[in-house]
Formats: sequence, C-alpha cells, structure tokens
Amino acid sequence: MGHGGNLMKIKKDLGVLLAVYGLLALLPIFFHNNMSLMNILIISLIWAVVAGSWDLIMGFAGIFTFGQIAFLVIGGYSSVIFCKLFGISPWFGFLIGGIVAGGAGILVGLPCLKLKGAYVALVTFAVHMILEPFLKSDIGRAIGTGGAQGILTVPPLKIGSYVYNAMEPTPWFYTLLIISFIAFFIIYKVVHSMWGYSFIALRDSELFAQSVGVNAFKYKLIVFGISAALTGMIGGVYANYVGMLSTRILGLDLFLILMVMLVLGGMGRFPGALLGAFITMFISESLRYFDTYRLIIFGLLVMVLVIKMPQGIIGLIFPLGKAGIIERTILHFREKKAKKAEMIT
Amino acid sequence: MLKKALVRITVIAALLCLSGTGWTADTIKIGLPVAVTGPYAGEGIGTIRGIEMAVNEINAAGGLLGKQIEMIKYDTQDFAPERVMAAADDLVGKKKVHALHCGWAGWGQDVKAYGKYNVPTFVVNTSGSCIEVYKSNPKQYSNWFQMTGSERPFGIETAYLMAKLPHNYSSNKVCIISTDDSWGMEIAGGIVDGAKGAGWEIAMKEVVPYGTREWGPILTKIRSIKPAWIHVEIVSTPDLVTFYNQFMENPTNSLINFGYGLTLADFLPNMEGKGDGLLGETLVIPNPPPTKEAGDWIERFKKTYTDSPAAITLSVYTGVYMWAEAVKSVGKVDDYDAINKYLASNKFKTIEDRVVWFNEDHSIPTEIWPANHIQIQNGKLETIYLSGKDKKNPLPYADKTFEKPVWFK
Amino acid sequence: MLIELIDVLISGITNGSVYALMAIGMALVYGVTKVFNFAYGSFYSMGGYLAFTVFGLKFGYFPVLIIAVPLLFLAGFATEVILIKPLRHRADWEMAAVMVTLGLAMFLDNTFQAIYGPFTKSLPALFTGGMELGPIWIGNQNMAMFVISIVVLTSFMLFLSKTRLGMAVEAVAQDMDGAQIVGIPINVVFGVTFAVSALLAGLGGILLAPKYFVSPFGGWDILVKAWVITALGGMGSIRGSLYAAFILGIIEAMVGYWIGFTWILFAWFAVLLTTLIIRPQGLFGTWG
Amino acid sequence: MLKVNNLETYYGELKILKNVSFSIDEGQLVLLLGPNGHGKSTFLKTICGLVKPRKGSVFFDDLDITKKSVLKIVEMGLTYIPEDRHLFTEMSVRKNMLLGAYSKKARKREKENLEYVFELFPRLKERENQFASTLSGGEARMLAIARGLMSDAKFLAIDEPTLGLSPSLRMSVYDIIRKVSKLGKTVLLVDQSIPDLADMADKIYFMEEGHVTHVGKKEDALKDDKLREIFLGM
Repeated sequence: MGHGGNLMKIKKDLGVLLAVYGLLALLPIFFHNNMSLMNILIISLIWAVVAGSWDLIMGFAGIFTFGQIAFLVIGGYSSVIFCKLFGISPWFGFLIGGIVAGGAGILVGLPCLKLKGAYVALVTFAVHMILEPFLKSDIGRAIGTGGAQGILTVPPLKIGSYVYNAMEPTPWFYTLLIISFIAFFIIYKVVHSMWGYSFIALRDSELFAQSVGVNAFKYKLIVFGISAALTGMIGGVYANYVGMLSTRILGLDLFLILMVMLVLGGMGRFPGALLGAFITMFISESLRYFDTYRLIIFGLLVMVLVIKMPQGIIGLIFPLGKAGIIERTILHFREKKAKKAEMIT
Repeated sequence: MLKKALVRITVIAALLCLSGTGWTADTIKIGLPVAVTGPYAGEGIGTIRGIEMAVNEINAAGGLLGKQIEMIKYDTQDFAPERVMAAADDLVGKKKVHALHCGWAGWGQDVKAYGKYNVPTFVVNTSGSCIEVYKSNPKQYSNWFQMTGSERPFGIETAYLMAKLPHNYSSNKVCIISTDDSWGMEIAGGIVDGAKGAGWEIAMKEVVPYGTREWGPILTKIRSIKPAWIHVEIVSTPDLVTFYNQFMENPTNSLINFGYGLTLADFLPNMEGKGDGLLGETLVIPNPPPTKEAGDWIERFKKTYTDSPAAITLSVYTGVYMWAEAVKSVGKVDDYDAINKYLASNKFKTIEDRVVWFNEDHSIPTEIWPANHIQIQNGKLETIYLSGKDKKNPLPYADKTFEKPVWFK
Repeated sequence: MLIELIDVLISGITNGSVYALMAIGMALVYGVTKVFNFAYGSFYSMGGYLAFTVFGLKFGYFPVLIIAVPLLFLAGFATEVILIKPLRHRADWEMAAVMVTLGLAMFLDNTFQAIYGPFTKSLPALFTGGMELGPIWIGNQNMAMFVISIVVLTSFMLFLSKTRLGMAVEAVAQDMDGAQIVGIPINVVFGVTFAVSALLAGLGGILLAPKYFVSPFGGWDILVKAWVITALGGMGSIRGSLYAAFILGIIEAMVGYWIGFTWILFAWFAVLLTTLIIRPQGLFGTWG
Repeated sequence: MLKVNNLETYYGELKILKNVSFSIDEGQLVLLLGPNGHGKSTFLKTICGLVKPRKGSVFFDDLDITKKSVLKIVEMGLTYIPEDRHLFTEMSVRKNMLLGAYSKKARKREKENLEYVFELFPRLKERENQFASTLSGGEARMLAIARGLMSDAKFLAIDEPTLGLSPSLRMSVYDIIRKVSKLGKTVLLVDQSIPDLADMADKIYFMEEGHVTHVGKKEDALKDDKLREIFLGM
C-alpha cells in the first residue's frame, strides 16, 4: 500500500476514464442514425458533468450541498444572456457561464463555512429554491431571463461555417464528448492533487485534517468554486443544446435523477458519476413504458442500491476491498507526516 | 486487473445497449408524449382518454386506410426541454410513429422538439410562447398544429363578459390573482387589457406561486377593497378550493371567476356540492350540448370512464379526427408533407357542428373556438354565455341564466 | 389599518400553528437520530391518504385514528429498521441515509399516485363556523389548529423532560455514546423515534387534509417548509421549532400582505440565512 | 471476573490492539498504564462493547461477551466511564445521574444509589439542578464517575479520570476510587502515569503500541529501568 498503492490507483482511475471515453467515442459509428439513442447519449454526457462536479463536492469533499442545479441554471442563464447582450460566440458564453457560476459557488460557500451537515444542504438548497422567483421576477426580466416564459431562442453554436443543429446529433456528441472529457479530466486532476487529498481528509475528519495542516476555510471555498464553475459551464452547453431555458429545470425531477446518478455510480468513487449518469439514463429510458410504475421501480432501486451496493456500479467493477478510500487517505497523510518527522530528526 | 475491469465495463455497456428494438406489425402508429407522472399527470389522463376514445372508434369502424391504429405512449413528466426532445426522438426517430397527439405539451420547447421532424403534431397548448417560436421558422415547423390560440383573448373576453352579466355591481373594482407561470400571467394581462374597454378598475393584481394554501393576507386586502369581481386564474384544484373555503369564512359581495380552473377534472368533486355561483371560462362542450352528436359523445365518455370529460379531452379527440380526415384524403399515412399541407389549408367539422381551421400561425384562434362561460348552479356546471363573433360581445346560451352566488348577503 | 394588522397577525398565527404541527416530527427525528429524512413529506401524504381511505368507508373520523395511528407508527419503525439501521456503521451514513430516504419518498409518492391517481382528494371539514369579534373574524378550524398544535407540542416537551423514556430519547439526542454507556437501548430509541416522527407527520396530514387536501406530491412542500422551520429553530430543538413556526408564519403573512406572495419563500430563506450567519446552530440549537 | 484472550481491534485498516490478553478477579483494583494513543482507551471500549474486535474473546463472569451489545454488557454489570465524559450536557446534573441508572437492574436501587453517590460527591449535590454544561472540568469528571456508579455495576472501567485536573482535585478523585474499591467493586483504572493509589493496586498492566509489555505489582514496575523512566520519571 502507501505511495505505490496510490500511484496504482491514479493510473487505474485515468485508465478507466480513458477506456470509458474511448468506448463512447466509438458509439456514433454504429448509432449515428439513431436519433433517440444519440440524444440520450448527449444528455447523459451533460448530466455526467453535473453529477461529476456534484460528486467532487459531496462525495470527495464531503460537503453536503444541494445547490448543484442552481449553479447549472445560473451558468446557463448567464451564458445565454451574455451571448445575446454582447453578441459573443456561445463558446465564450460557456466560459462566462462557468465563471459566473463559479463566483456564485464561492459566494454560496462563504456562509456555509461555519455550518454543518444538513444545514449546508439547506442553505445551498435555499439558493435553488429562491432562484425561481428571482428569475421570474421583474428584476430577472430586466436582466433578460424572459420571466415565466423563459428564454425561447438561444444563439446557435457555430464552428467555422458549420452551424450545429438538432438534426445532426453526431457533431454535438463529439463536441460534448470533448467538453465533458475536459471537465472530468479537471475533476480527476483535482481529486488526485494535494487539493483532492485535502478534501478527503477534510471529509473524514476536520480535526485530523487541521492537524496535518489543511486549511479548511480555503479548501472548502476552492471546492465550492471548482464544482460550481464546471456545472455552470455545462449549464451553458445545455442551454445551447436544447435551444431554450426556463425555470422549470429547477423542478424536482432533475434533482432526483442526479442524486440517483451519484448513488448508482458510487459516491466519492472516481469516475463513478460518469458511469452513474449513463446507467441511470438507460434504466430510466428502458423503464419509460411502465408509466407510473417507472418511478416506483426507480425508488425501490435506489433504496436497494444504497443499502446493498454502497460503492455503486464502480464498486462492482473495482471492488475496494476492506480498505476504503478513507483509510487510504489517512495512511497517505500518516506517511507524509512520518517522512516530515524523519526529515526533521 | 485493468483488463478484467475493461471486460466488465464492456459487458455492462453491451447489456445496456440491448434495449428495445422497433415494432414491425402492420399498423398505423401514433405517438402520445403525455405526462402520466408528476404534477401534470391530471391533464395527462384527460388527454389519453380523449385520444383513446377517438382511436377506438376509428379502429372499431374498420381502421384508417384499412389499418388499425396503435397508440405508443411516452411519459414526458415535467416537460423539461431535454425530455421533450427525447420523446420526439424516441417516438418519431426510433418508433417511427405516423403522427403525434400530445395534449398539453409545453411552452415552446415542444415546437422545437417535434418540429425537428415532419410528422403531423397536434397539441392543445393555448400558448402565446409556442406561437412565437412557430413564427420564428414557419417552414421548419410546418408539422406543428396547435388546437387553440393564445391565452390573452380569454382574459379580454372575460373582462367584457363580466361587465355584461345581469348583475347589480356595487362598484367597478376588480381584484386579479394569478399564478406566476405564463398561462396565469397572460390571462391576467388579458383581463387588464379588456378591463379598460369594459369599464373596470383594477384594484389589486397579485401573483402567487403554485401550492398556495393560506390566503389570509390576500383575503384581508379583498375584504377592505370589497371588489365587485374577483378573478382567480390558477390551474390547480387545491389552491382554488382553499381560496374558496377561506373566502367563505367571511365573504364579501363579490362575484368570483375561477377561469379555466372550474373545469379541472378534480375541481367539482372536491367542492362537494358547494360553490353555487362560481364562474369560469373554458372550451368544453356547452351544457346542454349544441348537437345530438356532442351529447352522445359526452354520454359515451361518461360510460367508459365514469368521469366527465375535461376541456382538453374534446380538443385531442377532435385533433385525432382531423388528422384521420387528412390521412384519408391524402391516401397515404406517411406522406407527411401532403398531410400537413391538407391540414393547414382545409376546414374541418367538429361534433359540435362547428367549422374549424388552422390560421397562418398554425393555431385555431379563440375566435373560432368560442369560449364557453360557465357557472356552478346546483353543484353542476351550466353554460350561461358563449362567445359570439366579437370578443366584446358574448351571447347568452340556451335557457340557463346567470344566478346570484350563494354568498351574497 | 389596525384591523388589517390584526387580521394579518391572525393569519400569521394560523400559519404558525399549522407549521408547528408540520415541523415537530422532523425536529424530533433529526435531533435524535441525526437522519435527515427526505421521506418526511411522504409520511404526511400517507396520513392524508389513510384518512381519505378510511373515511371513504363512512365511519367518521374516529376509526381513522384507530387505523392510522398503528399503521403510521409501524411504517416509521419499519423505515428505521429496514432502511436506516443497515447504514449506521458506515462512515458516510448521513449521506447514505438521505439517499435512501429519497428513494423511499420516490417510491411512496408514486405508489400513492398509482393507487389514488393524480387528482386531489378532499375530506370534509373537522370544524366549521367561526367567531365574530367586531370586524375581526376567527375561524373555528384555525382556533382548533392553534390549540391542537400548542397542546401537542407542550405535551411532547413534557414527555421528553418528565418521563424516563423521554429522557432517554433526549439523552440519545445529546450524546449517542453516552446513552449507550448508561445502558439506553439506542436501537429501540432510534426505531421508536422514527416511528413517532412518522406518526406525527401522518397525524399532521390527517389533521390538515380537510383544510389543504391530499395529493400524491403534496408532501414535498411540507418537507421543505418543515426543514426551514427546524433549521431556524435549531435542528432537533422542539421548543425551537415551535417558536420558529410562529415567527415564519407571521413573516409569511406580513410579506404576503405588504410585498407579495411570490416573495414569501425568499423572505423565509433570507431570515434563515441571516440567523444562521449570526447563530450557525439556529435559534435554540446546540452543537453535538 | 474479566478475562480477555488474544484481543485484536482495528480502526479501519489500522491495527490498534495487538494480541492483548488480560485478566482481573472479583474485587480487585487493576491499573492499565501506558503512553497516550497506544490503545488503552480502545481496550476499554472493546471490553464494554462500543468497539468490536476482529479477533480474540472477552469473558465476563465466565460468559462470552465478545459479540454482545453495550446494552447487554451494561445490564450484566460492567460500566465504562469514558475519558471524554459523554455527559448529557443540556440536562441537569440530577437527570444525568438518573439516566445513569437506566438499566433495569439499576433502576431498582436508584434511590439508595442516588443518596449514596451524592454522599460521595457533595459538590454535585449542590449543583443538582444545574445543566451539566455549566460544570467546571473537575465537576464534570466527577459527574461522569457518579453517573457510572449509578448503574450499580460490579465492574467499573474508568478511563483517565484525572486528566487535566489540579493536584488537589486529583487527590479527591483517587480518594473516591479508593472508597469504591473498598466497597467491593472491581475497578479497572486507566492512566498515563502511575497514580497515587498504585500501592493499592492488585496488578499493573503496561501497554505500548497496542501490546501488553509488562504485568506485575508496583514493586515489579519499579525494578524495570525502562518502565521507571517512562511512568515515574525517575
């Protein structure tokens, strides 16, 4: 175990990520004519980024936030509004969406620093809840949210002279593949950096983390910022792909399904969120003909999975054994501390 | 270890990809992207029943072009844009349905999603937003058919009707309460527009979120204003019934109009016989039915489903017949452009013996589909007025007349 | 002006009594078991539907209580034993508990919809009529709600502070290890707490069904409101939730009257956030 | 009375107790000494059931209690008094003590015990109706012991009861333990250095890095140079 183990793990995580993306990249060769499947794949890629950045803050950093969809909406709206106001390319819009949402994430993170557990969930959920009346209000209308109606037209995405359109899903798919890969690569880098270890240390024991010199304040804000920024960026992409935005996305449905993605994929298990997103979408679509019973089955599934499969789908592929990631991280820090001590003496 | 994992990933992926393949039977397929779970499931049931009734009748009479019609449902849940897109891709792209009958389908995202294809698509939206999206690219969305016009004229006509009622108003003050979605806001806007011409004074205009159950502060205001007319436009039964119950604790001499809410499927059952004198507007068949055919239709519906038809039920039912007529005339179920063209350029007869047609914005304007002004009398919905040729001049209908509400002192 | 102010205050107090009833079960279950129960609203709906079903048999309200009380108690107890207990040994059990109760909420709400359909159901009023005090009118239903919520909450607080079992429940809430050491059967306390919480939520549903109606997803509104109330009061503090319920009820009435109904939730969260910034543990909460 | 064989306890992957064997007879006072963080508290938590061992067994009154719940173990008469107290801070001193007598057996003798314990701790009698959170450090420690005594246990496992107390307070705490021991209760006392009541001890165990490194009387310990250095500072 120890450093060698960690290195192995890093290689393995990157390997899984590359393998999944490699497989995904092949799919359009077989299915490019299947609009329905391509659409599900594209949406899965979008939700995967949201779930992945949510997992970064909730699964890895252990901060119990419910504000992820709020950041998605903030990113989406600011991306579209900026594009419409200044006539900039949607590509920049995505960046702006990420920056605005990241800023919002840090702002929301500030009051959360002093709070614990379910309180953080509540404060972040509060952002989610008050976003809707705000976007629908006269203030919202004034900044261009379109009020209750929402934004009905979004400037189209172009690359060179090619204009992305709904009839051709393959370019969308590859674009999203690249964007989501970048997002997941960032998440991967963060998880396996000193930041990432600090997050995990903070999650498992704040006292312990502080004893090895992790600044809780700083890292919590950073994780809020990164997670919100990635989500906000993909919010812009989402708005562009579906071609419109309204506050209805703040409803309960998306919130629930994202949670299911996290549980299914495996919380705090990179890249569980990515797998979780695809599997959840496929289960959801294949259960669709059960009408009302679909969500009953879904609910049951969630309960069984949480209890019987605590590591999610990724735990099936890579069982963690008895040593959880928690212990590994503690060991990692123990070793570091020991080395430091050795160097001093 | 990595190899093993790769194998496992592939197996899982392969299993997932083995989801359903298409249908091959020789039937005509229609897609029903309708919400059957979540907050819109109530309207969804009314929609499915209307389509089902029409399809069963056509099938029993030998089918369409000699083929049976098969319905394929898709649960659109909350009408999130990506979900509506998925519905379109699944039903049209994958299942290759020959038409879509949707009922209430959204606020504009539906135009884009279904307009991507060219199979005829019928919606009952009453949505200005959809018309706006349609107008942005009429060629692309030529398969889009909206069974009603925009919301605003309802509000305008309501303001004129209320002024016309044979009732001694104590003042000309009106209080408007609506939800913060585009339906509520547009109707409220229409009333404000109509109020100017009809001589009303807007004494209060409140916007409330869905799920409001405690009306104390608003009722306090109403009691100090003592308006002649209170209009509440909320498409949600519990919100309306709680308003009524709390209003009745200490009522003022005001008429109350619940707009579309009066015909929600669960509204009357939850009023439990109360509410005589409440007014409303909708598109259901007037009572008594104007034709024998319409009367029979209602009887058939009640027999099959033991419920009264909702406003949306007749619209979707009519939509199926309009589409069937177009298919018959074209002679082919998959010549979509010809069918769409036929639908856009012809007039159709309804069971109410009315002639309807799609405007240049592919909607049937409210002028053609006249609004039906109803009042609860003896626990039942009775039509008292029907809109005439002119929005400003609704005409008395049949022998029922306006009655003074029970709460008047 | 004065009369209107009194009117607004009366509706604020009416709101408050309803909210107090909604929130008490959540304060209890969070305080004692530290589980944030996402299915709380579903138990509320369950109460409403049970009442609707039993009442439909035309025996009046009394059989409703006889049938609903044990059923709700059992449902809550089973939830703890089947869903929460297996998670307790995990490092991330608090989050796992949220997920599992979320699954339960999805399951229950959609089961209600499958059984009863999406339409709203109603029950006849328990109390009708009212009192006229000059220009002010107070409904009997509102008065009853106020009295019931005060009686339920104070008797509950008495139970916690005066009886041995109540003390044990509070001991578990304050120090789980300490409670184990002195020989309090914490598994029983957890189970009973969950059961009582489900019972209280369900009774709230039964009591409020005639006023607010029953619908498959009606519980989510209750969940969010109960959550804000308990957080403001201090998670786990019953007394805190009582005060918070009335504070928020009155804020709701005032904001509704002077600013607008769409800003009520906004105002609630603003008050909550300000409070939490000054007192991160809520009005009456303590860390632990 | 208590017999522990080859106990191994883990926290996650970390092995805390390594092959620990231990025994104590009825009525004895036994000390368990060792530096901070070397597994003494874990040992106490394991015997009282708060932590489950991965290997080994614990017998109490000749009954295997290795897999028994804390509740069962308390009912059998083994009470653990933790170093970090675990008091019910938002309750009065009196209620804390009453809760100490929660088990069925203790409930029968609640009144007698309450009188007797208040006699032992007159300070707590004075503060009877105050919240536990308002007590000073020394008083809180006394309350933890008092609450433990209320359980009417025949075996008390006390974890560092004098940590952070002033010398005079420390003396009085040891006095009380002495009294309790003289009453015939079996006491297992954990401490970092050799306490003043070491003379009374029937046996002293030393624990380092999860191992028991030495067993014997005080005199034996004093003979060992290393132990003398570590625990007595001599």
